[in-house]
Amino acid sequence: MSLLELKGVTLSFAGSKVLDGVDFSVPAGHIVSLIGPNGAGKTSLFNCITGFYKPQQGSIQLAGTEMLKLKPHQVTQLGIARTFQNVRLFREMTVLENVMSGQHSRTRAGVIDAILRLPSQRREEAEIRQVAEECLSFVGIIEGWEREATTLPYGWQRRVEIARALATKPRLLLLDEPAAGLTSGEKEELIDLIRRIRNERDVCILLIEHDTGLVMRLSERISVLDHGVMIAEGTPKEIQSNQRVIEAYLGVEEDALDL
Amino acid sequence: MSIFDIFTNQLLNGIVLGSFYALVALGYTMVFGVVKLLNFAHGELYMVGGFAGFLVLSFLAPYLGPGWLGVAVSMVLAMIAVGFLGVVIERVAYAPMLSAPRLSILITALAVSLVLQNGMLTLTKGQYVPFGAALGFGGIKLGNLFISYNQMILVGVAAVLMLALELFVSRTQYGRAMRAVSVDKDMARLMGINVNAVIGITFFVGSALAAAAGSMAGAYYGSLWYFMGFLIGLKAFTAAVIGGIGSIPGAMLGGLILGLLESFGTQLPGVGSEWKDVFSFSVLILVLVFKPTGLLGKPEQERM
Amino acid sequence: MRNVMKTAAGLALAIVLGVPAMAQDTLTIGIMVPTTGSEATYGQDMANAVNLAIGEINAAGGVLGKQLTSTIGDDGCDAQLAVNAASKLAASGVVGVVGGYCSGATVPTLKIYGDAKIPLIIPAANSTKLIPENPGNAFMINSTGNDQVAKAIEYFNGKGVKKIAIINQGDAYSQDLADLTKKNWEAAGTTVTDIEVTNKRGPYYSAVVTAITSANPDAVFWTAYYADGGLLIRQLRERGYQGLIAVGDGSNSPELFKIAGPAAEGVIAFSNPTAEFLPEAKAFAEAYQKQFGAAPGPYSTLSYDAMKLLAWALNTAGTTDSAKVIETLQGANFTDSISGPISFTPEKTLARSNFVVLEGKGGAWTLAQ
Amino acid sequence: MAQFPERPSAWGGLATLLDTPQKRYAAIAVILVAMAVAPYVFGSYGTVILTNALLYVLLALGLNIVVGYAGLLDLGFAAFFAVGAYTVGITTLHFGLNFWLALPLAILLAIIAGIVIGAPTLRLRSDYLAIVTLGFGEIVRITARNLRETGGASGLIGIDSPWLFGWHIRTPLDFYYVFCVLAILGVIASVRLANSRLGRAWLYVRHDEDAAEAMGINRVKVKLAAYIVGAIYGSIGGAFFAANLGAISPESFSFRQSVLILMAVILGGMGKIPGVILGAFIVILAPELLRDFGDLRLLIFAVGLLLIMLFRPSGIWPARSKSR
Repeated sequence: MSLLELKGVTLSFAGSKVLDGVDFSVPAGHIVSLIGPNGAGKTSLFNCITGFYKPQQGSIQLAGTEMLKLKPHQVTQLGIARTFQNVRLFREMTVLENVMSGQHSRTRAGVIDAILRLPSQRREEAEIRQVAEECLSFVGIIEGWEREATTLPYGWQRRVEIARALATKPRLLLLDEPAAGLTSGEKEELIDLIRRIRNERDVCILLIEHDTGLVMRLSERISVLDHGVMIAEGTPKEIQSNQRVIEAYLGVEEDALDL
Repeated sequence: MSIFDIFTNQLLNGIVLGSFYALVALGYTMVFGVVKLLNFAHGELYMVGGFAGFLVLSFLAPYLGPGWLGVAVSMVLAMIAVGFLGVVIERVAYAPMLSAPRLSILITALAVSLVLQNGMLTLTKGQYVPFGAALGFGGIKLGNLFISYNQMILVGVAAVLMLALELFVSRTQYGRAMRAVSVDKDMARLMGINVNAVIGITFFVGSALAAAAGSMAGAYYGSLWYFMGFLIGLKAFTAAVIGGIGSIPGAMLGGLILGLLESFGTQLPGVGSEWKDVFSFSVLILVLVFKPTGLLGKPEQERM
Repeated sequence: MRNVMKTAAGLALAIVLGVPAMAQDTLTIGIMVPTTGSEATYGQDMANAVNLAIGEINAAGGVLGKQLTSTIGDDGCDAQLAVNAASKLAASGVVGVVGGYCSGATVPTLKIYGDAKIPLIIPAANSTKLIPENPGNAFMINSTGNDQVAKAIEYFNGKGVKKIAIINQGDAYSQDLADLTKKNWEAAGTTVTDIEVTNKRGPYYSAVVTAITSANPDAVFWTAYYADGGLLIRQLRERGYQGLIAVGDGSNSPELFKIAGPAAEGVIAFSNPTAEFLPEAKAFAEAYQKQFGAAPGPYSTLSYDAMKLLAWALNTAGTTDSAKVIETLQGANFTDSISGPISFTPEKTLARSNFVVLEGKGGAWTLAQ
Repeated sequence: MAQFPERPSAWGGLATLLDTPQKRYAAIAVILVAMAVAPYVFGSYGTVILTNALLYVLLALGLNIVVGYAGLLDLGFAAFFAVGAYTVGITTLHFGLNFWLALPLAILLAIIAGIVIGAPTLRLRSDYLAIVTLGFGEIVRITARNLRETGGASGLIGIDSPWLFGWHIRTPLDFYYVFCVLAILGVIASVRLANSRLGRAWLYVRHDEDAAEAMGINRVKVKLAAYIVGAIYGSIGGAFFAANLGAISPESFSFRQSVLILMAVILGGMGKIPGVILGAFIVILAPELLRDFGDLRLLIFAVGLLLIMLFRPSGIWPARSKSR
């Protein structure tokens, strides 16, 4: 059974089609990668899934619930979390506060609770904190929680961002180029982390990545997007030998040479 | 007067008023377009422009007379003077602030406007100053509609200035540089554009237009006052936003629309002069609710 | 940082505490008028006149054998600032206060002067709403709106005016006057074609002018101040309005002619007696012009009289004890004033209307008829 | 990790200065005693302007939630101030309502006003929001000027001062203490909000709307909450303002007023409570201390303001603690 199911998703900006009838699915319990040359529309697809872009046509369902009309925060409430291509942590806020943001949609306390410090509010605060701490520990950040998040080394920031996404208690986690800018040692840790997220927390993973080695080792299924069209789908082995995929990548390289 | 006469009269009133608003709104919009700053001191530049025009005219009147020639020359000189004042204000008060939080620049702009306003209060002791122009009352009568030469010249000058600005921005090298800076400052810098010079020119032109409006208003209405910039600043800001802040044609359109709204609002039963500002502001809010970037504003960039 | 704050706090303390310390051989008069903000023009006129009077009083030997000095409390025509100003004046030991221009800003200060038992002479603010708030120490020497409206209606009736348009500026004074006029005018069975409100601070009256002329009234009554009134009159005449134009006492300044130019010819003003046309006030007008380089403003005469009245009351009471001074004022029959004799009703308003009708002729006000 | 800067909190570094409970209690005690004795030190005039400054502390704290926490530029804050003042004025004068019954009504109306103007417009970019709020402020002021119920331009006169358990809150000294209590409550509420789920959400939305939404935060709802809390502060301030002066008129709720409150927020240091308090004291006390300069005082004030902004663009209160 598929956790996420996209059918005929079409997105255009000012007349030009970025996504053209994309059919795509993420089977439950899998680690799936979305690859494709630059400008293929991978991040746009992420943005469609998470509600930031509104596709003109098609359907996007999470476990049978239609999400096409939902706003980003509603998508998150349904159980999809994401990271961003260029890390977007909240400036001027601590690591812990950053991760606490994930719990917002899972908690209730409002103005009056906060001003009166009702017992329920204090309990909830403790819970938010505890979840955040647990998520941070899970991604391997066990100290420096009071530091301003954007002052951390880059590799740490990536992990804080993943912890923040985990704090939303997702069913599906979208990672947008999680390995970009990481050292090879950090990449190994990342592979390990992603596997642990799936295995220990039962979260399905969909990632965009350019590092093909990492993708081949990690993914159980791979989908290939080129010029807004889904051109292949299969196991890493199948994709490696797929003629259209090779052409798509070679084609890009030729273009690159022309420059 | 018949309904038709009232209509044409208010149309004319709206156009004259709208020309003022548009001229002042242009400065707002240009500065916003280039440095993304709401220059709250802009209305005060209009006021200072009026006083500068008055000062020049009182020197020139013995030679050129207090008629249109004298007024025209003093307007041009006032524009140059206030243009430089605008540049100085930018250099002294805004340039050091460009990396500061945006709200801080806003307060700086408010502080500049208070300095200009209260400086003029001190200089004039709060008195109204008669402008001293003698423009006559002649005009053309078309049925029940009377258009004075003053009004014609005023609208004409405003139109010429706006046209010149449009040509300046679309046809000249400086104009292109200005547009480049407004789109992306860093990219413009990489392309070899002297961004500081462009910002300076923008302030010069914007302030000069405000001064033109100020001295024309002084000549046309006959008196000056240190507080006169406040309301028009507010109105011009409104006009710029209705049209889409950052858009030059938008400012012109916004100015005209606001002028017409006020004129017809004054005449409308149930609105009247009592409620006309409420009427205009309500229209403004409605416009923004349905067209969040103003009438001619560029649609907001795709998020992410 | 801490040190800076300490210094600042110390400085603040020093300034606040430093105020009441003053020499014993002078008496201080408080002047509460707006000298900043949109009404600064009128406030300056009033403060000038009070200071002119003080100069003359001092030259003539002062009050109770002491010289007078003045301190200005700027109320900015704003209730909050007025309360601050009044508190400061009250705390700085003034023997009396002359002031009150904006009715709205004057009202909340009455309580403060009342609690401090300081005699207050109000030369300008004349809203009828001041009367019930008066704790008993405030005296209004400007006729109230009722008197002015009575005069105006009498005049309009005499001229056979049937339809009238009233224009105010949306402030307490001009709106009060406009509303009173409308009420009394309609009670007499005549019509008000139009009530218009213009923005202060904006010279753009063309739309209002069209709205007025399209209703074709016999007379236009401007109830607000001269600066904007001058502009309106200009635009009315420029757009070909032929009927009668009348203005209230806020527009009785000769400055009106500078702004309106020839358009002010034949304009009627209902006014408290101003300086220029009163023979006995000629000296005042000249002295004022000489000292301040401008003609007196609409409330300069009354402010001058208010100061003279206060000095008289202090001298007559023979003490600065406020209860005695207030008692003296209540029983005053003060004739040494240029705007006519001053005595008070039990409500502490002027006992008789001193309104006159003026007409603009040759760039100056003259008595009408 | 101590060498890394701590992020600026609502306390703006005060927490590191007062790092032990003893120091904190001592500071609180000093402040409370200072507040209690101030009227006797500064005299009646000092009491009046301190009361005024405390009112502005309350208003600025409210606007700080909108501007400093949620990052929404509001140029029409005086409108909520007016709603509070006029509700109390009209209901006590025309309907003979008790002040303490009028107060919740004022808060309710401010909430409604906040929703009516905020709901359709909070999606707008901040510059557009600025003009919408400015327009709204003017609409409220002009409406107050034109309606008969609000007393027109003369406003309402003779608003009764309230009784509290047999205590007639009447003299300037009474009101000084009332405003002390209000300001303290305002500070407590502000701090508690800043350290709550909602307070963090305001910061998330202010720093990165997209990331905040991706974390499941409904940005419109969160902004609206900030707007409403700000409105409540404003209307409470307005209600007590009306009771204190006994007379209100539309001029007290002009654009100038909104600007003054905004200045207090930004001048001291947006988002930082000690900064906001400092800002409120400056905008009120500075012109008063400069009174002896007559009509020059606003010019001096404006030049001073300009210099402060040029030399401390992020506000007077230090952005970060000194201990690094």
